[in-house]
Amino acid sequence: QEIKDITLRQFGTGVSNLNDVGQKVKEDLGFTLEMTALDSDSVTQRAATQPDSFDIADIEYWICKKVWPTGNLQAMDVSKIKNYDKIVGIFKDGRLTPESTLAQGTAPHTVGFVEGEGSKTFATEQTNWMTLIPTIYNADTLGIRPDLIGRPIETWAELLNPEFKGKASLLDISSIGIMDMAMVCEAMGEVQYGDKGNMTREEIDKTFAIFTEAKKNGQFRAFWKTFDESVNLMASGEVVIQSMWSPAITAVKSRGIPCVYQPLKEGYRSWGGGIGLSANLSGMALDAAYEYINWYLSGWVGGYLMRQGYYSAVPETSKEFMTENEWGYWFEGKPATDIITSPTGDTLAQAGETRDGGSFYDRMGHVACWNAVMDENQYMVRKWNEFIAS
Amino acid sequence: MRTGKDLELVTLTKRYGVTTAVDSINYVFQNGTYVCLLGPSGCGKSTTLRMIAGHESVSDGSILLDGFDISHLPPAKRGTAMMFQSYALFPHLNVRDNVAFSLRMKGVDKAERNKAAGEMLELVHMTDFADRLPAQLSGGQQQRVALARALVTKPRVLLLDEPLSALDPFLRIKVRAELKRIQRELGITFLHVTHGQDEALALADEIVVMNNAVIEQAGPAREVWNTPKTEFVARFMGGHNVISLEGAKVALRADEVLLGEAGLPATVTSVEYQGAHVAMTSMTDHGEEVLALVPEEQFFLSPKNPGDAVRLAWDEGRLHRLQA
Amino acid sequence: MRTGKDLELVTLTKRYGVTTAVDSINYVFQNGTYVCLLGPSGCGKSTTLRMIAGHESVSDGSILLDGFDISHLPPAKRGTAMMFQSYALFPHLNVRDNVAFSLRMKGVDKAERNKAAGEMLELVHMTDFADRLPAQLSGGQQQRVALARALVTKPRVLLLDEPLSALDPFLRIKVRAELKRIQRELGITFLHVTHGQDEALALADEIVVMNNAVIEQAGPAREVWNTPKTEFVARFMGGHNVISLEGAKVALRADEVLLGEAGLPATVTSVEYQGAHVAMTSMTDHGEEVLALVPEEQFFLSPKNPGDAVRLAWDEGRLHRLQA
Amino acid sequence: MEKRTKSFYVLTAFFALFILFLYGPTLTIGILSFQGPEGGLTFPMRGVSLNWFRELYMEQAVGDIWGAFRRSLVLGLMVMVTTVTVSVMGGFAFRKRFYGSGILFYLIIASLVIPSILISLGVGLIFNQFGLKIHWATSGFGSQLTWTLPFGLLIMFAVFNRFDKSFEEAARDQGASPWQTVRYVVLPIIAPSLIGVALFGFTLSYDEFARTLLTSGSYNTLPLEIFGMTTNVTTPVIYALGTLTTLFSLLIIGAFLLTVWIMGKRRARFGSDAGKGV
Amino acid sequence: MLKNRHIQGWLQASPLTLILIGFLILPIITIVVVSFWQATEFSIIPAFSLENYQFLFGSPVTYKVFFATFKYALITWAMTLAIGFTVAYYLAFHIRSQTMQIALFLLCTIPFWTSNIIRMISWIPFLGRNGIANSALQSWGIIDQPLEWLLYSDFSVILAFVHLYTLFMVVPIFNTMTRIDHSLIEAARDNGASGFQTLIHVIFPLTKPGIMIGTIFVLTLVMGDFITVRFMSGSQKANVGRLISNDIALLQYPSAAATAVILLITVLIVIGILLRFVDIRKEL
Ligand SMILES: Nc1ncnc2c1ncn2[C@@H]1O[C@H](COP(=O)(O)OP(=O)(O)OP(=O)(O)O)[C@@H](O)[C@H]1O
Ligand SMILES: Nc1ncnc2c1ncn2[C@@H]1O[C@H](COP(=O)(O)OP(=O)(O)OP(=O)(O)O)[C@@H](O)[C@H]1O
Ligand SMILES: NCCCCNCCCN
Ligand SMILES: [Mg+2]
Ligand SMILES: [Mg+2]
Repeated sequence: QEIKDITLRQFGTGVSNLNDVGQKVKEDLGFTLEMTALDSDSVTQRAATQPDSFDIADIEYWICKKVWPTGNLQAMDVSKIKNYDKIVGIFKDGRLTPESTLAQGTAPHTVGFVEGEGSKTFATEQTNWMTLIPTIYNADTLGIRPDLIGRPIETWAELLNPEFKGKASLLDISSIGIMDMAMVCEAMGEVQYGDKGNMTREEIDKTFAIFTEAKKNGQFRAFWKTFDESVNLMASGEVVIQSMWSPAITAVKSRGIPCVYQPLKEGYRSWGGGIGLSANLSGMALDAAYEYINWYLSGWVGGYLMRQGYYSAVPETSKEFMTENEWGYWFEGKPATDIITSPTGDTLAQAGETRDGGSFYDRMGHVACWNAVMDENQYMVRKWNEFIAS
Repeated sequence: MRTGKDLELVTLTKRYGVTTAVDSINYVFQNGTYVCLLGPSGCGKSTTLRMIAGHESVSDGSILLDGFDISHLPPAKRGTAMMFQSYALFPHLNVRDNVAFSLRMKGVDKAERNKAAGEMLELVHMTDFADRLPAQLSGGQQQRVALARALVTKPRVLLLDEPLSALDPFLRIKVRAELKRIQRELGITFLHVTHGQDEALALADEIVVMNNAVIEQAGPAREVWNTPKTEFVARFMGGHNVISLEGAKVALRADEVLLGEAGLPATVTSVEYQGAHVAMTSMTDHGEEVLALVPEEQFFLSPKNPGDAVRLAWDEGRLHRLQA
Repeated sequence: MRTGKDLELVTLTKRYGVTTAVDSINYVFQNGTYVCLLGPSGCGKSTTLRMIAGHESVSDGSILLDGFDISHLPPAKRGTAMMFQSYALFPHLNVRDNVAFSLRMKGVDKAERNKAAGEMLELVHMTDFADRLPAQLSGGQQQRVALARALVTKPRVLLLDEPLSALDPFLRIKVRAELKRIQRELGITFLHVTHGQDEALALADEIVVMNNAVIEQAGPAREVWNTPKTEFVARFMGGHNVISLEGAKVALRADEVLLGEAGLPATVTSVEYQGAHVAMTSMTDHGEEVLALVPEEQFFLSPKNPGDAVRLAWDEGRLHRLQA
Repeated sequence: MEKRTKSFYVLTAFFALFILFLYGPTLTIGILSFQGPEGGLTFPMRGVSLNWFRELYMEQAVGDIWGAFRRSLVLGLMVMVTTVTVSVMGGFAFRKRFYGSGILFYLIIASLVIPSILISLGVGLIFNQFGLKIHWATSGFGSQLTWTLPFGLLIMFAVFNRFDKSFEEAARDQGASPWQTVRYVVLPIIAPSLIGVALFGFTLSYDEFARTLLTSGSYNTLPLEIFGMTTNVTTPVIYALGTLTTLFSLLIIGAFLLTVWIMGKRRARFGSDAGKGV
Repeated sequence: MLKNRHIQGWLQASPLTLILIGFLILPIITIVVVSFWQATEFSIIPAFSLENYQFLFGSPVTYKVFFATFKYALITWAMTLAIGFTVAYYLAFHIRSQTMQIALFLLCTIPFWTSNIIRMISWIPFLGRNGIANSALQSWGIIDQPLEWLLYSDFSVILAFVHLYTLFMVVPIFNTMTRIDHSLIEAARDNGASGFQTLIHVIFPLTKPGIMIGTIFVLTLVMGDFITVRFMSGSQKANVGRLISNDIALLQYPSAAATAVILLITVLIVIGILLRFVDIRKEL
């Protein structure tokens, strides 16, 4: 059997399961990478219940926290990862810079390592066995339609401002949505959390009470589950304020519709994704998978993702695949010196524009919390379900 | 005799696209008579009846009842009632409610309409079945319910489209006696479509023979049977032979054909036993078929078989000349 | 005369659950005869026929053909063929293929089976229609195709279940002559179920009258008609009166009833014109209905109307005593 | 009865509105699928082009429309053949009124009325519990059959309710074996209805979403892919896909109608004088 | 021969039976069993527990959602019945040429053969805040603010249901109506019934079996739906199906199973009641 006969099946959210990546893999590495794009819930479900249906799981860290105990994934040998050293600190010890404080929630480093090859519990510090290889991450905040709002927005609390009744939206993925809610409740001063990333039942109840009340009062226009839904809601004017993903805002803007990725005084809610290996992978396919991982971190994908507005886990290597203008605009938060285009050629920004939120360090340095799976997650999920159904 | 209350058709015409189903017919149905409309399939009988009932629009001409033109009134306003071939009883209503239906439509209250329905059911001897659904009745019983339902509207003219065709031969004979009785009792006009000439003869005071969308002959039953005007009527009414004699067609009743030593030579082609009579068909040397109805005893004195040579004779006075 | 080739029913019985549809009947159908099975609805005619055909299992008794017990053979192996009331022509096959169907099932090659089918179609005068589908044929034509299809198997016995009931009265008379002709030409046994006694009389060499699952009377057509054994047969065959005289029931042909000055007093209840005759029903003082068939000329010399008093007379020798 | 009443005109207007209601939205996205390259998901139209149809043929950023289409086509054909076969056999069985046929009948009704998501959930759970791999051609296939078979069987019941038994008796009388009777008489007579069953089988499968949702495994069928696109695509390419799938459905119905029409034509090739009384 | 019939029947029904056992009965049994199990974040634990039912019946949201399910089902049923009956009535009794009848009937059924999801999303450009409906109404001066309730509301959910499922009502009703003997209508007219009276006293009662079958279709489709509600309400509303699908999405299989069991029982009771009024096999 030759490497070119190998097919690896990868699934994940539409964010990073891009067919362009599959093509580039074929070119660079010779084997076939099949991509299936799903929404976050389906991703969790598949990772947890259908281990046979994939070789590579492209999932988020909070999903990893849920799924790892099933044993459907195998730990990765750090020594085989060439660019391990260049991976940003967030994914290793949780600190962007040595002086950074740790954010609340399921931060990637808390579920990034296990004690040994077959271990089902997470290690508290770096080990030789990684659960996911970090690939992509970002810091989210509220996206707004400045043309329809017409005044500055500075705090998460604005999401429940009655001024935006029927024009606000929320993300219907519990582990992410609950953190947005917590940011809002905290900003409103309605709830003081011990640890937002690990709420007590009372805190959960209080949070949902506030949002259920708002929902009953018609605050929300719709809930969304995927990137593109959020884009459509915002672009069509159905919604003017909602927590959004940076590239989604770019997508709205690229249609000539004003949309701002609004930095807020309370900070960002961050998320991170990585790729994991199916427990079933072995032999040549496993070798191919490691090859793929090393390729992934070697810069091409990183550049591709960065040019969409995400961040690469190994920014250094990505830099080689970006122009100076691009690197300046996307990473350093500098004004563009020329037009900025997406990897598929769409114009995203004109010369002179700067990225909302500034540089990598401005953004990732102000992370207030990560998407989270808490101890009371099951309770929270049921309450979430009730909230959606109420 | 003609009264003011008669039903009159005036150049009544029905066209379906290019085909003319009823072609400008004129007729007066005298009040209180039992009329049978007779004719081969497709000659326009049903169409005529349905125009009178108001279920088919009139293309031309008019229908007068009592001197009033009713041809544009809705069915229920015409003073006619129709009994359908398939009876068209409402399957979800019991016998009583079927009969009382028209009264209910008029808003008559329940007690009153049940009383009226009860009377009608008595007339047709169906009182005991008032609570049954149509599906629980035999064909003959359904027929009587349909009759009661049509009569409860107190029509001046009852229209019946092949009312007996769904019944078996025995029931048919029984029910036709009943129809006749009821018509007598009520004294209203019955207009009955059939294509059985025995049925027409048995029931009708007057027979209207239709063919090709027009009336071929009409008159009292006996007259039509005894003196058919045309070859068509003679053949259609049955029991007649049509023979060419001296260049003209004449009709001769089959029971007037005698078998003898002298007469027209012919060869027997078929023999049908009919109980009291034997129907013997023979072929003359001119190639004309002649039917002889011979009383059975007489026939079996010297039985004939297909192939036998016979001589056919008749009393000249019995020949009846037909229109060309 | 009885030959070894006859069809014989021996204590043939059919039970459906608790109801007995055919109750232990015995009969010998002589080879080459035209037999009509006559009786009221539900008396077991179809069931008998279908047992002979092999479409209904036998509950008890047996069916012999040629001395062999065929009661457990499959339909096609019995030497019988069946013509269905609805004809059951295969709607997807043209006339020729319908007729050739049995040969195709046997594996006969195309040329040969088309030839055989062609011959049969000639017999029934349907050669010109060989390429048509059944839906493109009239009722009478379909009937003839069904006949050809049944006959192509060269059956010893042809079974016909109400073969004429789907035809209108005129066609019925025409086709029955054809049936008779074909039976004569082929010389095989026809077993024909009907509930029309006129049809039975016209066609049958022999009539079998069934009632309540048993054979009530059987014999040559004339015999059955002229000397009914029971009141049921007398009434069922029609044209007879059943009168109680001196404590016994007697039958009297309706055409033997005379109207005179003396005789049994009665009141006319209905008068039906029948063409050559008038059927006059009257009620005797004992409450018995008597039908008199009076030649029409004679009747109209002194016409009677319902309600008139009449005197009924007859020739004593014509009375025919019935079994109790 | 020739004159039209007022209610006729009122009802005609109602019917026209109903048709507009049925077709309006579909036509809307039909029109929007011809947006120019700059166009979005809503009106106004920004130019007119075939751009989004062309896009469909090119690889999307995510997903695999044509693979999904191929799978749905294969699955549809599998379901179609199975539905026809099993329904016909079941139809024959039910004519016999065998012991327990009543219960089986209620199962069929249950299969028809059970919420799709239960089948999806239950089949998913079973495969999970037995450690079987779910796949559109196994678990997905079986789940879809629980939806198409009741339709097929109901059609077969209707067909056999109206089927004249004397055709079979006539065939047996003519010496046909039971198998020959089925092959040469029953099947040809019920053939048009079988085309109907096939059409139902195919399109119900081709469109099925809920029952396939949790039972299709690694690869999406077309409805799942479309569902994915509604959440993953922000351009009129989804409308182009909608327009194309609608056209494809129309093509299938067209083919069906054409077949029935040709069959009818072939049968009616010769003139008819039925009813002329010969 | 008798025994033979039963054996043959079962033989011919065996593929059907096997499929139904494998993909209907077993799944239902599994769901019932699992509904008594417990779950973790990522797996289900086969340990008997009534916890799922306790939680289900203990939450006011459950009752609310069941109420919403019935509300959607009833309103959709009433609308589809009104529309379906009218359309079928028009086709069956006001269109005289049979060719025209078939053509118009086909015209009605064509959308039925196209993707439900496509049909659903096609409403969005129509009903949105800046959609066709609002723009038109605004440009005609009927409203000056866009109507918010056109989209992402109960209205849009029910509208989509009616759009998707009216055909399931039209088809059986039309089928029953075309089998009504036309002479019954004439008989009613002959008996003096007005068009409306004929409709109420003759056509409607005779159409009941078709209405029942259509009702069964519509009720089960709506009660079991989860995707229409999600799409058309912008995820804001829920019926039982959505409750189940949310649970499934969050890997709460036992909880989903418990809800599913209750939903199944509800649907079967509703259909059981309807089946008492109609003999489906006879009406086909
Ligand atoms: N609705 C219609 N459209 C077109 N032609 C019709 C219609 N109804 C009847 N016809 C034609 O009109 C002619 C007369 O039909 P009608 O039904 O009156 O005949 P009929 O004498 O009642 O025949 P039957 O004895 O067979 O009932 C026939 O040629 C028939 O084909
Ligand atoms: N398959 C069956 N199951 C139960 N009873 C039956 C069946 N077929 C016939 N019968 C009953 O057997 C009796 C005889 O029926 P059969 O059909 O032989 O009567 P028939 O003389 O042919 O009547 P008709 O003149 O009405 O055709 C009837 O009482 C009938 O109800
Ligand atoms: N449960 C999905 C219903 C699918 C109906 N789509 C139309 C297919 C043709 N009946
Ligand atoms: Mg007629
Ligand atoms: Mg019979």
